[in-house]
Amino acid sequence: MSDSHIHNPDASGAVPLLRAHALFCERDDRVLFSGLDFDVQAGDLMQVQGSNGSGKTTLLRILCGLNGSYEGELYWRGVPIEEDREGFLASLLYLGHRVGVNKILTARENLRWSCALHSPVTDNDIETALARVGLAGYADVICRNMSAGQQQRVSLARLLLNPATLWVLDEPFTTLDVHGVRTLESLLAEHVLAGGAVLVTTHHPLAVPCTLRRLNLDTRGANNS
Amino acid sequence: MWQWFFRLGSPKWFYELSGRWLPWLVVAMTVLLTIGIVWALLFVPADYQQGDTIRIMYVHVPVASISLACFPLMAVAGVITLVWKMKLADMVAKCAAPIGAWFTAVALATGAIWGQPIWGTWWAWDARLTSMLIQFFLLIGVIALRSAIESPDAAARACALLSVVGAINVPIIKYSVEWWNTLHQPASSFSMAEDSPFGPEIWVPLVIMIFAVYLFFVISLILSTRTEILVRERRSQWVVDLVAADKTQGA
Amino acid sequence: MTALAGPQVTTFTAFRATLRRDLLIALTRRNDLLNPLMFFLIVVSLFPLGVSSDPQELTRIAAGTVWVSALLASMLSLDNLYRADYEDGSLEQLLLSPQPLYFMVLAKNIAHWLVSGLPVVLLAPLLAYMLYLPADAYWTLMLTLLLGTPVLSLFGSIGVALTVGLGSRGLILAVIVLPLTVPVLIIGAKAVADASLGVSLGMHYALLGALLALSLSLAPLASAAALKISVN
Amino acid sequence: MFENLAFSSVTEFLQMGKYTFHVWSVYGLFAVFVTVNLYLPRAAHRQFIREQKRRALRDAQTAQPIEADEGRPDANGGE
Repeated sequence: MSDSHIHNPDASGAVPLLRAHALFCERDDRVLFSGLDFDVQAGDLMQVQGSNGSGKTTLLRILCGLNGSYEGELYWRGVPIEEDREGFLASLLYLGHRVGVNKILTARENLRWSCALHSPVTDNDIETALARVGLAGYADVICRNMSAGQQQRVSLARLLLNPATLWVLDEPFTTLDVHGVRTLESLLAEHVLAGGAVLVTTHHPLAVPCTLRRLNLDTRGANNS
Repeated sequence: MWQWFFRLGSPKWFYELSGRWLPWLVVAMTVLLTIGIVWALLFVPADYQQGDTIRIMYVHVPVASISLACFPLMAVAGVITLVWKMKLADMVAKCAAPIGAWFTAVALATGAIWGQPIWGTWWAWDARLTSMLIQFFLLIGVIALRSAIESPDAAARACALLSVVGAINVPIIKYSVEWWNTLHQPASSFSMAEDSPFGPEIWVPLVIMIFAVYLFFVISLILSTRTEILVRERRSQWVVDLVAADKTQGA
Repeated sequence: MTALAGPQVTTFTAFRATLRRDLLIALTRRNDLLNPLMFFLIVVSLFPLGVSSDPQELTRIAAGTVWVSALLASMLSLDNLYRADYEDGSLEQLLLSPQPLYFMVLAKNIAHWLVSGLPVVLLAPLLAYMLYLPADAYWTLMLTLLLGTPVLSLFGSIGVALTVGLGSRGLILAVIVLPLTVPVLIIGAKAVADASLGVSLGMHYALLGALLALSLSLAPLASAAALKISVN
Repeated sequence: MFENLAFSSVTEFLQMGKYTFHVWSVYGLFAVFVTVNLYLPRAAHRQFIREQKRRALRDAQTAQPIEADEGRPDANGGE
């Protein structure tokens, strides 16, 4: 554990936002990935690719700290993540397979709680965010009465409400319709252009007006496209 | 010091070291067990109150005292698993739980048999038996949790946590049961120290038996840990070589 | 980049929001609120039917009956504690909050106690009357339940957190948690039994208070660690 | 040494005063306990080696499908 993370081979001097070094993960006696190295810079939109079962979700959960069964090193702004977990979590926003929307509560109540864990929001903010993801007027609808795509949109509203630097999104497109896909794509582009970073898994071909980097878990290596 | 600590964590190293030590441990156990049992059965004078039931003490007390060591052992292994993610610690903890349950069950059974002439009944809610029973339940809980969680890694950490929680609870349970029991009914005269002469002819064989049973615990723990090591490391080259080199078993 | 890191909320805000949310969910699902209470009532009324309806006999077992039933009712209601959050992904959001997890878990445990433990405490005198508990033991019963049921919630939370990811939990929760609750049961039931004998109860309360303090400070930490293991 | 014997005859020894059943059942239980707990891990150890040998033999016979076998979540893990 020397200062190896300072010497960054592929970036010109800048410390990457997120850096993974020699990640190794094994599940059910099967090696998902080993010796995985990659950097995420500010302004990166990185798409994690791989066949089913290649460990995309596992990788994202490892990066977030939801999965602890890995070996290797993770750095946030050049500091090992475990040394400043709270600082890392404050700049992280994760949306997983399970959208994190309680079906008994309304959209507003759900968002109010999940935002209270990160940053203060007003009712007005919530309504504006919901309108942006195409749920204008849905603030007080109980989530059980929404479709799966609408519930997904409720969770997407958090992207607008939580000012996080790094977005980690696991299959955020699955239940969205065409409009939803377009909204999310523009959200992603806006975020990276504003200097944020996004890690996303999807089988959907991303149409974004910015550079897209790809991390392919089948061929194991990060490359720009 | 730390290098030694982490080398100890290597299952292969433990397997080889324990393989070298096992024969000596078995010899020591056999000798001590033989001496202890012969002494306890043939030479210890019958107690003037309890008669020959005093011979039960030489089985019950060692087994019971070692069953009490099981939870602290699992808790220490649990802390090592949680903090250093050492696989060997979890293997030991996994094997210790069923062995500890065995010890506790035998301690309960022998305690009940020993208590029968004293209380006139096979079971009494005596403080020691009761807290032993609760400890047995706790161990069963750890074993049940282990078998319920499919992922070995999650099972390891969940059981480690439960063992630590259990180990913090064991003294509380023991204390509260004793407090409850002494106020409920007069304490049963389970210990001999107060009303019997307790000379060396009584306690020397007891000490020998405690050492012998301790060795037995260690040996059976090592034996099952070794198998556990092989099962978990079956993909690694040294286990493959070891299996190939084994001539005793026909395929 | 600082433009993207907005104002942070305080731990207290997050604590209050979590407490509020869980209470809101519980109040919306009134059945979940009522079921443990009905269970408590039914179990207690089974004892006179199964043991004896003789007032003297019932007086003798009243303290233990109410305490054991409260324990079982608390166990029954535990299942909801993290289950729904685990299934809909809210638990992941909770774990990824930059706030100390200790307080978040504590908020959930307090909410659980408010909707499952407190009603049991309030219903206890009625059941005590039905079991002919001597009148001078009523306050002791309520006070010990008030001190003891939070401990049951806090200990139970560890067990639920450990088993929340399991497909078939069956009885494993009870097998894990019930032995841990033995001290509370012993002290609580004994305090009530001793109250009618005129024994001084200072020791009983002190022990229960100590257990409560211990579990308040340590159990949420264990629950938080267990939750992290379960979502792994 | 033998003047210290607690019993004067074998029958007396086997009888254990009034407590024939108590004493002998405890020692019998202990014997079973020790034997079982030493035997079971040994048996599991042998069983494991036997299984792995059989597996190695099978893999050697059907050299081709080894790689396919490795990729699958293990069928005979025995965990």
